[in-house]
Amino acid sequence: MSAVSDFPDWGDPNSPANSYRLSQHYVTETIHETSVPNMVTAVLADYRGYDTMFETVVIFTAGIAIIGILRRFGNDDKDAAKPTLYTKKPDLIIDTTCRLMIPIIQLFALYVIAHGHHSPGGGFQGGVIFGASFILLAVSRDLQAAQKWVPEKRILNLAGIGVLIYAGFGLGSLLLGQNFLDYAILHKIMPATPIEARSHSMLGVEIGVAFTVTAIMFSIYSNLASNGSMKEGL
Amino acid sequence: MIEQAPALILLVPFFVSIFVALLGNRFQGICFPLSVLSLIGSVAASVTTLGRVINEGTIRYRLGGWEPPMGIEFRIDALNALVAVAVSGVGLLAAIYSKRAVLAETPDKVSQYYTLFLLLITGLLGMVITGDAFNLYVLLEVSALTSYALIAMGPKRATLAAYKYVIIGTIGASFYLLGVGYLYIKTGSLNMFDIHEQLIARDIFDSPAILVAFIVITVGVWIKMAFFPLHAWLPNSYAYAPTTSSAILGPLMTKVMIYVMIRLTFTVFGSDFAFIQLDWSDIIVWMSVVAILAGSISALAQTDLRKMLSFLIIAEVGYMVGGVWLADDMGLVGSIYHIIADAFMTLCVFLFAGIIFVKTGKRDITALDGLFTKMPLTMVGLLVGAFSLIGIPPTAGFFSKWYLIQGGVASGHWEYVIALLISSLINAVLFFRIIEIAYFGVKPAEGHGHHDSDTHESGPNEASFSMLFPLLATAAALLVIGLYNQDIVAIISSFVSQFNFGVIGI
Amino acid sequence: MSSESITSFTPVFASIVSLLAVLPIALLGKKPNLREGATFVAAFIKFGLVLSMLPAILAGKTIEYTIWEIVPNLEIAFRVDGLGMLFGLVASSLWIVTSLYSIGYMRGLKEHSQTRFFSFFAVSLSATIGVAFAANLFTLYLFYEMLSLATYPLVTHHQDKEARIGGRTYLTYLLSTSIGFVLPAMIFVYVKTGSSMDFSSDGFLNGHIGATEALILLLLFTFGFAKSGLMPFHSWLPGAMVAPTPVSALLHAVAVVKVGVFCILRVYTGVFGTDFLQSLDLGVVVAWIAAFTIVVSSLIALSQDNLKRRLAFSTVGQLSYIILGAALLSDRAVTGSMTHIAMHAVGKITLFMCAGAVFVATGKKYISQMDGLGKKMPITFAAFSIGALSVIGLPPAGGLISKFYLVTGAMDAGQSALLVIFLISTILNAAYLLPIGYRAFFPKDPKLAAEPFSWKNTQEASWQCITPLSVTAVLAVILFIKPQLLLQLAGLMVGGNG
Amino acid sequence: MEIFEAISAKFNFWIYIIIMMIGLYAMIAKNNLIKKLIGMSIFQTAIILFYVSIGVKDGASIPILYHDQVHPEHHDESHGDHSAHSPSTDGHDSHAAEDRYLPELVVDGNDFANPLPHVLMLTAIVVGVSTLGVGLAVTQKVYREYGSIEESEILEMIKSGK
Amino acid sequence: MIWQFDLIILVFLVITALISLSVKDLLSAAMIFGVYSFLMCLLWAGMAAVDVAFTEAAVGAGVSAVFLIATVLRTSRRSSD
Repeated sequence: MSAVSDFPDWGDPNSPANSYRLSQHYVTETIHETSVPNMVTAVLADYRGYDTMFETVVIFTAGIAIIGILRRFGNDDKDAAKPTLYTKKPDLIIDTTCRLMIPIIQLFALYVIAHGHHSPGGGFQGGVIFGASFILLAVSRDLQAAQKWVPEKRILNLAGIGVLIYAGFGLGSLLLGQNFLDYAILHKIMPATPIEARSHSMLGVEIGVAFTVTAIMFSIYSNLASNGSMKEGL
Repeated sequence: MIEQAPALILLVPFFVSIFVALLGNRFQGICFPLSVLSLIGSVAASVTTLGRVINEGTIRYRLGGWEPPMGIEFRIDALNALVAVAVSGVGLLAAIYSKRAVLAETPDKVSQYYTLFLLLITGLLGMVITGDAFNLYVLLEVSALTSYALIAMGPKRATLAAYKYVIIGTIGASFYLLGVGYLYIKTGSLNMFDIHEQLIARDIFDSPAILVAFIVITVGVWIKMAFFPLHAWLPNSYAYAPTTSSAILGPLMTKVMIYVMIRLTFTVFGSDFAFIQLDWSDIIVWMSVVAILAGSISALAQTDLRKMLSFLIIAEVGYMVGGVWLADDMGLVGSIYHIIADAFMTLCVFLFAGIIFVKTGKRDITALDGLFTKMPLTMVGLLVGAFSLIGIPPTAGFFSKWYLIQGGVASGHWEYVIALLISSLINAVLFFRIIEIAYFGVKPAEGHGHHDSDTHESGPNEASFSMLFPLLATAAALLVIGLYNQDIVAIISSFVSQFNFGVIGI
Repeated sequence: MSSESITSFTPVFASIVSLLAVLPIALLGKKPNLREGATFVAAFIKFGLVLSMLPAILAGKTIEYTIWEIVPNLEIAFRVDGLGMLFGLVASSLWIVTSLYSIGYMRGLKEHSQTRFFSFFAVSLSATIGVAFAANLFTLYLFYEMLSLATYPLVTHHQDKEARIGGRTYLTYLLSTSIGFVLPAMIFVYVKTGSSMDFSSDGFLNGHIGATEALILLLLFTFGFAKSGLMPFHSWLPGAMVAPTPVSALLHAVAVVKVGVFCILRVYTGVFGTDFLQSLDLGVVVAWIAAFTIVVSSLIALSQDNLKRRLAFSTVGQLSYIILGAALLSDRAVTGSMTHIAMHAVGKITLFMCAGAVFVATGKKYISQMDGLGKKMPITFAAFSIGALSVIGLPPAGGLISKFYLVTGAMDAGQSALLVIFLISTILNAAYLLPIGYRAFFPKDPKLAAEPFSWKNTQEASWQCITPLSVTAVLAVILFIKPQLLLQLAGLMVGGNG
Repeated sequence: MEIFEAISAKFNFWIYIIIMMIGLYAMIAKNNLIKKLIGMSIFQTAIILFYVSIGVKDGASIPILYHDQVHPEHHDESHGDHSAHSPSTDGHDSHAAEDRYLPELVVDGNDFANPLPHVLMLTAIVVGVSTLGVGLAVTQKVYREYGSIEESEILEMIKSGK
Repeated sequence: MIWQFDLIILVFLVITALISLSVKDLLSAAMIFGVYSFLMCLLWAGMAAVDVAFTEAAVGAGVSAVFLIATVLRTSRRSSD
């Protein structure tokens, strides 16, 4: 099959890398250096912020890529594959439930984004949930209904702005004379100490991530569900 | 700003790509100038960085201001700086070429195209300059996703090729990720240089996990660079993609992966581990010999121009992998020099193929009928590229072969030398077939024809300036790289000389 | 040999002047007279430049110029010494003659794409002079490849099927041997010595390699420079005769093939060193290959009816004389082979130009059709006879001198067996060349023989065709009478280790 | 019993290999394009599982800190050990020790799971879903062009010269 | 972590992975893939990787499955293997 099946006797997986100073440092020093209790968020958005920026870019890329691959502008729907399980009948129960659920989901998503410093979650998870709320809307009604909220142009703008927010924080620190993404320097333009500036910046960055993820998740869904025509969903 | 030049190398195209995505739909006209400007900025930044590296030695740029290995750093030495210049330069030329070609091939997705294009360059540049093993994976995926899309934007056949590429590319990238995981489990670090230090400090080179990590990473990278038995995805993808996409993917994707291989082999694992402890160079050189021959011979069987070129890429990958594994100074120098030279010469021939496709709508080499009279300047561009691929002085291709063969001779790998020569000859056959068709026409007149005048019907009918300029600029670049090879090699050898191979050629 | 050397840009300029001439030639494409004027100007400048270096060379100095160190320790450099001078003189002087001739030929036949023709002609000359004045193996190789490529459009000038096949053979042989043999051999030398590969009068390989390696290298170089037409890599030469005659004349009797043998001579004397080869007794191997080529090609030539093909095979044989001489390694043999470059060049170019003149004037290509033509084209065939005499090695033409040196050189080297070869081949040469001239003047057909000769009946080709071939015929005679200059130049090279 | 111990201590890793092989097998051997993509996702999650398993520590909590988790008795050595690795101090005086946030708080490294693999895997999941999305888009386009998502059928069509 | 639970979940993981790859109905395959992701999420939550688990719940069990279903409905539901 491939090289993996020829694994030699896989020796010593049980010696964890956890003792190395790297992870120790993350665990023990995060709070001091960034004032963020959730180490995962801190490492994600600060120590390895550059990675995360490109993680956002990956999402963004995927969105653009799918538009590039699938999207059909204009009206050439002739060869569009019709969904095989397509019914238009609206269902009262589903409709009502969704109507109730969606605001709650969105509220929860906002909480997840904002509270990522202290509890599990953050921009990415929140963004996915937020995006899922629109997807739910599109599934329960149809794509048009959801498009009213977030038309395609706005999706793209949102996604781009999200990445820009993230990168803007980096650029800000670069313009202030420090290295890219060195948030601490942002305290000069923020009412906070350098360490708190890191924390605040992380929040900002998370919001940027959330923007992008929300927009792109919905964009991917609507492209996939409408086979690129953006007209009728499932 | 000079301090920030390393970051600007990729930030400029990155930011602009987002602006293009935001504004491109409304103002289609700005996509092209913005992209070109940003790539000019990127070239400038990478050249500045190269200058600094030459003067000051390795540059370390801490992102987020964190001390490595806590944070991610760029670590730029002579090798990356050089490759970054090549990548951004090739990107710039391909971008200029795109102007008309995009309008011709994917007219309704201009802004998407440029966004993806710039993100691809961003990803590739990021891979080149980063010093963090995991960050490399992320950027690998950025460039992979963009390249899937760039290929899938093509016509019918391209979609299936793109699908295969998605699957195989993901396997490759995942293998790489897995290997990094193995390294992490053993060393606890993700910074490439720190991993190496940890490997030494803990003295765990004997551990099977490290061995597996090495194998998995190498295989993953080989898949991504289409090294011979793992190359199945490449020919169709590059042959059927839009010409603009193959003009950028063909030259850069495989070359950057070769850079990654060199970087990982030497910086992370160290030459002692790779060459002395494992002692696999014989096997791998033989594999590369097979790759070279297989690539060249498959290329001979093609009549589709771009497919033929795609197989040539596979052969060229064989050159470079073999060159690295010769375990010889000159071989390594040759490989690195070939990364740069080959990036430009592949660009040259792919641009040519693109121009032909856009102008004639044919993919076949019969499209070249009588081209010397119809498009003389285009043919000049091709000639330089072809001579370079064949290895005729003073083009860059000759000198890379010169160094590679020198490495082969010095390390006693005669099979490699012979394979290189055979492949050069096959390239000669391939390109003179093209040149013949272009020169004589598909069906030359019988007997002594063509007296009395220049009988070819139409006068010159050149491609537009925005297509021709990059082609000729690439051709010029090939000559410059060839003539100034000594300076480039001097830069490379400042990198290579850190590793003590037996033979010191310089 | 005098170690004194002068640094001067002249050799570089001598080489590139024709390259620079390409620009005006291409630009003036619409005005044939001006275009050919440019060619002439370049040709004369080139000849003048080469000539201007002659006194210094004769005084035992060398002229050097380094352009560029392109690979570590390896520069593109020029150096003019006796051998280079000799070859440079031959090539540049014959360019003038051939230019005139090609004007007559191309216009006479109203060939197409004349601008391209003259441009590449000039490029080829640049490469030839570059080879002549190359200071090291690398520069030599560079110009060698350039010559192969620049002559391709000339060979395939007709752009028809025949030209395509001929051109394909041409490039296949030349490129595959140079990339396949010379390049690895050169890199091997470079790796082994780590030096700049500068030619030196007693070679630089001595002490770096063993006997087996030396043998392999020797064979790689000898066969690699396939322009020399040594069997079994000779078949491009007859194939390339599809080219227009001026091309055949200059390039395939003079520039290209002579570049091949010149390279081999250079490698023997400059890279291996005659002493080194002698000590390993390697010359004999090559000598016998060359001897074999001489006999076989002469036999083949005998059976050819197409005049140009016959001449082509004759060239193959004559070139092997030069290689043979070089392989014998005795001083006199080497001198002989060097002078033979010039002697054969002058003789053979005359023959080719005559063949071309016949074709222009009458459209005849085959020897069997030329019965009695001598009465219609007396000058042409007179020149042809002189050229033939020179090639065979009979007085009063220059070929005798070089053959004399070759034969005595063979005796010096103690290879008496080779004398037989010389004897046989001379007879064969005479057998395939003399009848042409003879039958042109004294046809078998009594009807033709009976025709009275009168100047009014002549049908010579245009003056541009006739003048050059007369000049070269006269030159062949002059070289017989006054060969001192050539011998002196050759002596400069050999004297060093004699 | 020893063997059992050995297996149970590592069974995470064994199972990750099994799952990975399942995924790889599906990617290579399955005929249906969507099945291949499912295989791809399984393959990627297997690798994620592997990474997450690296970060596990016996008895460690989730890597989120609360202010009541203070261990003042460890203050000295812990602090001394790690201050060397605080962010680079050249250029930012603000990072000097006295400016540290909550300087009295000392964290014991063994109380929390290793956050780094988690971070990496967040990224990997994102990459995974992006790849899946792109893969699905390509699949839809293949279906649009060929009317089938069975690889063998499509290859048939290409062979028969369409 | 209680390794017995761990083991049970892991075994279920393998089973769901196999099922989702072997059912002929692609819609079911997509659903079972969702189950697989959810199990994976449980497992990670058990390993103290809450953030990862959270993400996997949202992405793997949620969005990925939706994407798959969307595609299945837009193409063909039957699979030959």
